[in-house]
Amino acid sequence: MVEILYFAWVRERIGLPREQVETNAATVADLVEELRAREERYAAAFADLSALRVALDQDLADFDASLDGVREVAFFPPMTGG
Amino acid sequence: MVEILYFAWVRERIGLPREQVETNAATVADLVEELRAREERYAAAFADLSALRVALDQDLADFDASLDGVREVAFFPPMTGG
Amino acid sequence: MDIRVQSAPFDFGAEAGAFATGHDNAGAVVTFAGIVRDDTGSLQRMVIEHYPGMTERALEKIAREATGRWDLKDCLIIHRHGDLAVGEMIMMVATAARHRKAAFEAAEYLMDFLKSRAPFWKKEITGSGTGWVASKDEDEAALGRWSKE
Amino acid sequence: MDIRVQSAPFDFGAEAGAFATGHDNAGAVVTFAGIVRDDTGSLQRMVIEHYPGMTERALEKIAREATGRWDLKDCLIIHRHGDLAVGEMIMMVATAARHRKAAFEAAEYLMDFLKSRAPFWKKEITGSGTGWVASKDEDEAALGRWSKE
Repeated sequence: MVEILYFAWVRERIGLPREQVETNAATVADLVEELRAREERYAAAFADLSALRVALDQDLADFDASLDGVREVAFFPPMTGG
Repeated sequence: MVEILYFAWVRERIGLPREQVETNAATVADLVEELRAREERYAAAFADLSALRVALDQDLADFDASLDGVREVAFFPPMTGG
Repeated sequence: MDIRVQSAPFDFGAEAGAFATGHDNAGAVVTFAGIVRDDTGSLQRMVIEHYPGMTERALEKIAREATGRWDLKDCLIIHRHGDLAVGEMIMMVATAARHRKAAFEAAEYLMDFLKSRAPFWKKEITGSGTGWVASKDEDEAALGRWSKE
Repeated sequence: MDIRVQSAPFDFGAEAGAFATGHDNAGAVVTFAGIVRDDTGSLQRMVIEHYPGMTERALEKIAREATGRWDLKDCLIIHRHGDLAVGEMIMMVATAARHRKAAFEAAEYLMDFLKSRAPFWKKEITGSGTGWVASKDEDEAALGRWSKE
């Protein structure tokens, strides 16, 4: 079970700020595949991974990173603070 | 007749903040030669021109600059503001 | 080192003034302030979303790295989230070092990393609609300066 | 554009705060403050000599060049002369621009030229004597950055 968080337009496109997901995905990319297969809004949000960033337990990570032991996965667009 | 100003250690070494000088010097370098010939304290102050800067009428200039029309000549060490 | 993430406004002048005093060995203080700018004359307000928890972690990491790299005497980051009007301060950073080069470089480093590595997202609300501010390639490219040295 | 050369102290926080407000199209404000630093623990005070008249001319020229080169919305230079105690502010600059890169670069440009082209000289009074601060080769070298671009 992982907690998935969505921010900015990813949150708006999926329509949820967060959700708990039962998954056996080994990597972030595997998890993305599972989410894409769920519904059109997920497929739309995850259509272009180059426009997305991912954090695992609040640290930036790559899409091929392992989910082993991870409790919190966050998907969001490139940051625009400052 | 030009007004000559001295700042920082040049002022201290010569012992004057400013003086009026009657000169026919064509360039700053010529004026420096005249000053050096005056007294030991001038010779000491102008011993090493690479340690000095000159301004003509309040604009930085080179030692080979002409004194034609110049009313105010200032000698000082490299600046250390900021 | 002081990191603050808050929705409330802050007083840039008071923060800058307080930061600049009391560091006897810091000869140089640099501050940066980011302000909501209206380029088109149609911006009504800005909304800044962030990732509570990760934001503080990311800013602390960036501040720690800058402090070590330039031997800073002190550094400060304040970043707001939520609703902001045009002309309001979005954020500020401040650095104190012995010399100006270190203070300037560290402040630019903080800004470059904060911009692309801290989880904030800006949304613009204009008369004709809303839109997320797009990240700029030049912001990502700016990070390259700090790995080459 | 505001240039002030004065012996009186100034309030850095108040100046920075006032400068940072009221520029609707400036998204970025950078300030620098220079403070009397005591590296050895023996500095009693600092005396800054300047060349009245030329100082203002030189600072105005530097500020005008920076304003044109980076399309600044505003810039401010305050520099003190006379007697200063350890920890007192010697001077400050501030720049306002649309983007942070311009504001940072312009502030560094102002500092680099002010340091080597404005007629100020620092004298340190310590427990064991007095001495004029020597100029640094690196300060003159810093100017090279701005001619290459």
